[in-house]
This record gives sequence, C-alpha cells and structure tokens, in this order.
Amino acid sequence: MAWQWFHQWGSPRWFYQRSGVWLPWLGGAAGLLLAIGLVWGLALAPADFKQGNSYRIIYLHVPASFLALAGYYLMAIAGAIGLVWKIKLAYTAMKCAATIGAALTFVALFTGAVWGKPTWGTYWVWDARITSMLVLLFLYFGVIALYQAFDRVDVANKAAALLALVGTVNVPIIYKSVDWWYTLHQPASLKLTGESTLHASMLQPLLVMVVGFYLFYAAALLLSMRAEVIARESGGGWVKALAAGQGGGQQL
Amino acid sequence: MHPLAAHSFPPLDSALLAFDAVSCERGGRSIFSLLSFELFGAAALQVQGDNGAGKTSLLRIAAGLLAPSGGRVLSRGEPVDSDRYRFGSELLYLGHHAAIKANLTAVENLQYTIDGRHRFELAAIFAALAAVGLAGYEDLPCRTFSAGQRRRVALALLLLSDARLWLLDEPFTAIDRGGVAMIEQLMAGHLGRGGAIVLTSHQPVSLAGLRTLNLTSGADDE
Amino acid sequence: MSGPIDWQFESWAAFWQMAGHGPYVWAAVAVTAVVMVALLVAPLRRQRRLLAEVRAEQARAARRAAATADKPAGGKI
Amino acid sequence: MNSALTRSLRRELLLAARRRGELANPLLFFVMVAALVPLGISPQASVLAELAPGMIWVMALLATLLSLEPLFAEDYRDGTLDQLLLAPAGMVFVILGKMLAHWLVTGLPLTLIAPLLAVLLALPAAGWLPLLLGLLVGTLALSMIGAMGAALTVSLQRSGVLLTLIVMPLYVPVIIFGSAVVQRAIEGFSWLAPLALLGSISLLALALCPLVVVGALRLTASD
Repeated sequence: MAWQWFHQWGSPRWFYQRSGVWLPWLGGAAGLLLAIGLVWGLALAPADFKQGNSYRIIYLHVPASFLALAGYYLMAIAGAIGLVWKIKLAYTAMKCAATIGAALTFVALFTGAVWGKPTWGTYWVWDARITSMLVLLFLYFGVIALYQAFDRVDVANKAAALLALVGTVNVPIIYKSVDWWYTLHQPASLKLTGESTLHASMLQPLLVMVVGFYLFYAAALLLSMRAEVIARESGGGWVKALAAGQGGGQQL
Repeated sequence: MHPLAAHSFPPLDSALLAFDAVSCERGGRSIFSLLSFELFGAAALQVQGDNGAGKTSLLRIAAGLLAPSGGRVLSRGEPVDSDRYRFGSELLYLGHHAAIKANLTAVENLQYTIDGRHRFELAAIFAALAAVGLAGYEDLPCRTFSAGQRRRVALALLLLSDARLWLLDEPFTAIDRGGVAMIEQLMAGHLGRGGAIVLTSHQPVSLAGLRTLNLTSGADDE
Repeated sequence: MSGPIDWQFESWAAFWQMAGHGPYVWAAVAVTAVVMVALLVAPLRRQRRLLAEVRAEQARAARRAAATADKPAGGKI
Repeated sequence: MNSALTRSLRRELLLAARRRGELANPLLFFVMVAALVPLGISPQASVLAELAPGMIWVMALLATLLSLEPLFAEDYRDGTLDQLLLAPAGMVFVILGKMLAHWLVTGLPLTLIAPLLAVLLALPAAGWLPLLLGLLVGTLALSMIGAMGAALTVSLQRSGVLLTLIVMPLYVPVIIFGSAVVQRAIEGFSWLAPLALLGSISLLALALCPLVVVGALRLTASD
C-alpha cells in the first residue's frame, strides 16, 4: 500500500487537488503561530540584560537560519528523489524549494546584519555563522541560475538536482572551513548566535516562531508547486478545464 | 497579387544592379573572376553552381557586405559605396540564417526591425504573417518555431518592406512544398511591381522571365 | 504561561522605541514580513498569469483552425 | 537619425527583458567575488577598508568583462549582424543603441549594487558617494571599450579569453582614475579631478567606440 501511495504523488492532478485541501489548514496554522510567537517575542519576553531589546531579532533570525539550511537539504533530497525514482513532482518541489530557500536565507542575512549594528556597531561583520550563511545564499543562486540556463525542462531538472546534491556534500565542509578561518583571524569576541543560554521565558516564543516558520515554509512550498505544476502541465486537459473554470469565478 | 503594397516602382533609366568585371577571392583562392551582368526592373536572376562556387559570396558582394577583390558593383550607374544610404534603403538581403531573434515573438521581430528604418502597423504585420502561412503563431516566441517557420517570418519582412532589390540566399531551405509555391507567388508579385530579384537556389524555380547564371560552368544564358 | 501576561512596555510609544533598539527590530520585522508575503503572493499571481496564458493558447489554436478552414490548400507547415 | 538610436535601444532592452535570468549573473559574480576577498585576506574591517576602493573597481571591471561576450555573438550566429551592417539609417546609431542598452543592463545595476559591496568590504562612509558617481561614469567607459573587444572577436569560436586580453589594457586608465576618486575621498582630499578625468574618458569612449565597432563588425562580415 505504501508503495502505491508513494507513486500517487507522481500524478500532478492528484497533487493539485490534495494540496488544495491541505493549504487552508496549513496557512491558517502558520499564520496563527507566527502571530502568537511574534507578539510573545516582541512584547512579552523580557529584555536581554546585555543586548537590551535588539536581541528580539533572534525570533526572526534564528528560525530563518534554520529554514535556510533545512531548506537546502530538502531541496537536495527532492532532487535526489527526482533523479532516482524519476518523479516529476520531486523536481517541481526542488525548483520551488530553491527560490523559497534563497529568500529565507536572504532574510536570515538581513536580520543578522541589522542585529549586528546595535551589537557590534557595524552592519556587516565577517562572523563565522553569517559568512557561511552568505556562501549558502550563493549556493542557492547557483542552483537557480543553472536551472534557468537550460531551455529544456528535463535537462534543467537533472542538472540542478546534481548541483544541489554536490552542494549538500559541500555545506558541512564550508561551515567547518569558515569556522576554522574565523577562529584563525578573530580575537575572542561574542559569537553572534552563540549558544548563549537563553532564559526559558525567551526560549518558549522562539520555539513557537520556529514551528510557525516551518509551517509557513510548507504552505509557501505547496503554493509555489501548484503554480509550477500548472506551468508544466499546461497542455493537460485538467489545466484547460481549470483555466476555463477560473476564467469566471475564483476557486482554489 | 501582392497582398500589401499596391503601388509599383517607377521606371529605371539604368540598371538597378550591375556587376562590372567583378572578381572574388576567398583565402587566396579565386572564387570567380571578371563577372559582369546587369539587372533592370521586373527581372530575376538565379545564380547556380556547385557548393563553394561562390553563390553566397556573389550575393554578399552585391549587398555590399563583402568587398570584391576586383571590378566594381554599380547601382543606377554609380558605385554602390558612394551612396550607401540610398542603395541600402532599396535593398533587402535574406541570408542563410533568417535574421530572427529567438526570444522575440514573430510580431515583435517585425515590429522592431534591425535597421530601424521600417515602421509597420500591426494590421500589416498580421496580414503579412497570415500571407506566409503563420496565422495563429503571431504572438509565440520564435524559439518555439521550426527552421521553416523562422524563415517564413523573414519572408514576411519581404512582403512588408518596400525594398526594390531582393537578394535571397537559398530562400527555399527548410520550406515545404506549399511554402515554395507561396514564395514563387511572392516573387512573381514583386516582379510584377517592377522589382528585381537575385536568388541562389539548387531547386528549379518556376518564375516568368527568370535568367540563370551558372558560376561553375561560366555559362550565362541570357 | 507563567502568571498574568506581563507586558514589557508601558505604552505603544515605548513599544515602538524599544529603548533605542526599535528601528533595528522593526526594520528586521518589516523586511521579513515583506519577503514572506511575497513568497505567498508571487505563486498565486503566477498561477493566474499561467491560466490566462492557457486561455490565450486556446484562442491561438482557434485562430489556426480558422486559418486552415478557409484555405485548406494554402501553405501549411 | 536619433530615431534609429531610440528604436535600437528599445529593441535591445526588450530582448534583455526576455532574458532576465541571465542579467543577474554579472551582479551575482560582483557580490560573490566581494565575499571571497575577506575569506582570502582577512575579516578585519581595517584591512578591508584599505583594499575596498581598488577591489570594488576591479570586480566591476571583471563583471563587465563577463557580460561582454554575448553582446554580438548571438547576433552573429542568427544572421542579425548582416542586417545590422546593411542598416542604411546610420549603422553607428543602431550600434550605439545596442551598446547603451548593454550599459543600462549591466553597468547601471553594478553601480546600484555597489553600496552592498561597500558594506561587505567596510568602505568608510566618505567613500560611498564618490564610489557611486565614479562607477556611474566609469561603467559607461567599461561598456563602450568592452564592446570594441567583443566586436573584434565576434566571429571567433572561443573568444572569451582573447576578448579579455584585448580589452584589459584599455581599461587601465579607467581603473586608475576610478579607484583614485574613492581613495581621494577617503583621505579627505577633493575627488573631483579624477572624476572629471574619468568622465572625459567615458565621453571619448562614447564618441569613438561605436565607429570602431562598426569597422570591426564590417571586418568580420567580410571574412
């Protein structure tokens, strides 16, 4: 039964309908959690004794950083599934995950830079964690640029999937080498996102935000995949029916 | 009948295109030498010859793209280089590759012509595209077109432009039978208006008053 | 949630100021919000555009059928 | 005559818009090289500030070089170049339109993204405005001079390296005055003199390069 379920994912039409059902729930849950987490983090959690209120950016920076890295691995895994089992939907997931991952990596970098200003006085510090994040952003851009370079979609899929896989092997190496580089040059100073022990009342909103971000990622991914599926299946009958249907009223 | 341009060209007092003992060299090798002919209005010349006989070089010399190694190319009695603007505006050269941009749609390729001289109305463009059998493909990017379809977009430019002298390099490549008949019809229409054509092709061309010039055997049967 | 909700800031103004760190925190929140909204809106707009393109393709096919219907012997690729 | 220029400019911008993905590549290159400098040298702001003016200019030059190769190559392949040579309405203006479009699509974005690099390389605040003005003027010269190299090597198969070889020496004055503008500003001196010189180079390039490009393209068409 599991195998049959696994292959069901292969049919884009089936995916479009199933995702249509889950999307409202996913989006709603994500919105709720994000709202609660943000209010809790910005207004209710106590200020940090050393950094004052600027630490509140952690409620955006840390979840975005988690997702940036997790998103890259998810993209690579989707690519691998596409390469091994030839499931087109996996390639679709890979392509959409690349864009969303790059966007969230940018968010992580931007929030990190803004957080750096009150903490260290300059927007950009070549801190080990942030430098690795910048390299990760370039890895994302590499996959996206390679994907767009090919006219034929199936070649683009395979090439991008391969680059993503190569990237996953390199990410740990990059992170370690940047850490080594950072300790080589840097006199001891506060690591921006070091494991400074957060007080429980600060940690709880962070967990809520992280879960909220993951749900948001899933919702954004499904939305983007639905558009991509329509783009790839534009010849299909069901897309024509959908187009005709959507010509008039709005139905998801 | 020529679907778009109604007016015919004014009469000519001297040859629209004349080769005066023109010779051509490529990489030290003489391709053809001391070639002379004259082309007046309402006349067509088919240049034949084996591969490498210099058919394309002859057309490029006529268009002014390639400088002859000897002799002169005249238009209306004067050397072509003296008044490049006038000769350029009377000439349309269709080379091996249809000068079509793959990323633009068929309509855009005709709207934004390269030499910036032509400005065609949308209706004329749609009519020309329909005349060359591309109705329904007007707003598709040309990269989705086959080689034959791209060449037809270039041929649509022939219809739209008011150039009097057509220089066509292998106009029938990648064109199906229906297309060949259509092109011959276009050429007949152009001759009817007093235009002149020089074309290179391996296929026999059924066109009234067509003269042939064979580069390999040197025969020039008037 | 331990005890009653204890707001950290007395007034909205204090909340906006955040003891001097307000601009940084709100800049970060603003950019994150913009990016996340874009990530939701962009696919929806793309989907609408793609469906419109499908309709345009159908219109194109109709034009092609009409062109071949009235002159079947005409030049066809 | 200028209608040929504006029409050619519009046509090229439309073509560029159809290949938006490719336009980002020189910008990404620009930022990535900037990220490599500290990794290669050192993350200390003081060290970086010293290198920043020269580094940003060299990177802008390399990014422009990267984007030059397809300028005429695609037209050469699909036969558009022959039509360009036959343009009676003043081929120079059509070519100028093409070169300006290239500058608008690569030079200008490079200038607009330069502040990001100034942050990455800890460029002192005094150097920001001169950097922007210098790049705005300098990238025009980079595009014009680069177009000459592209035109000369258009009919060659692997013209990438040769193109760089031809064009690099011609870029020397642009690099010198470009980084001088920023250097002077950081040290507190008046930076208008090098900027004026840079401007004159750009205007000279704007006037002469299209003529050279026309000659070069006519050359390649007749081989």
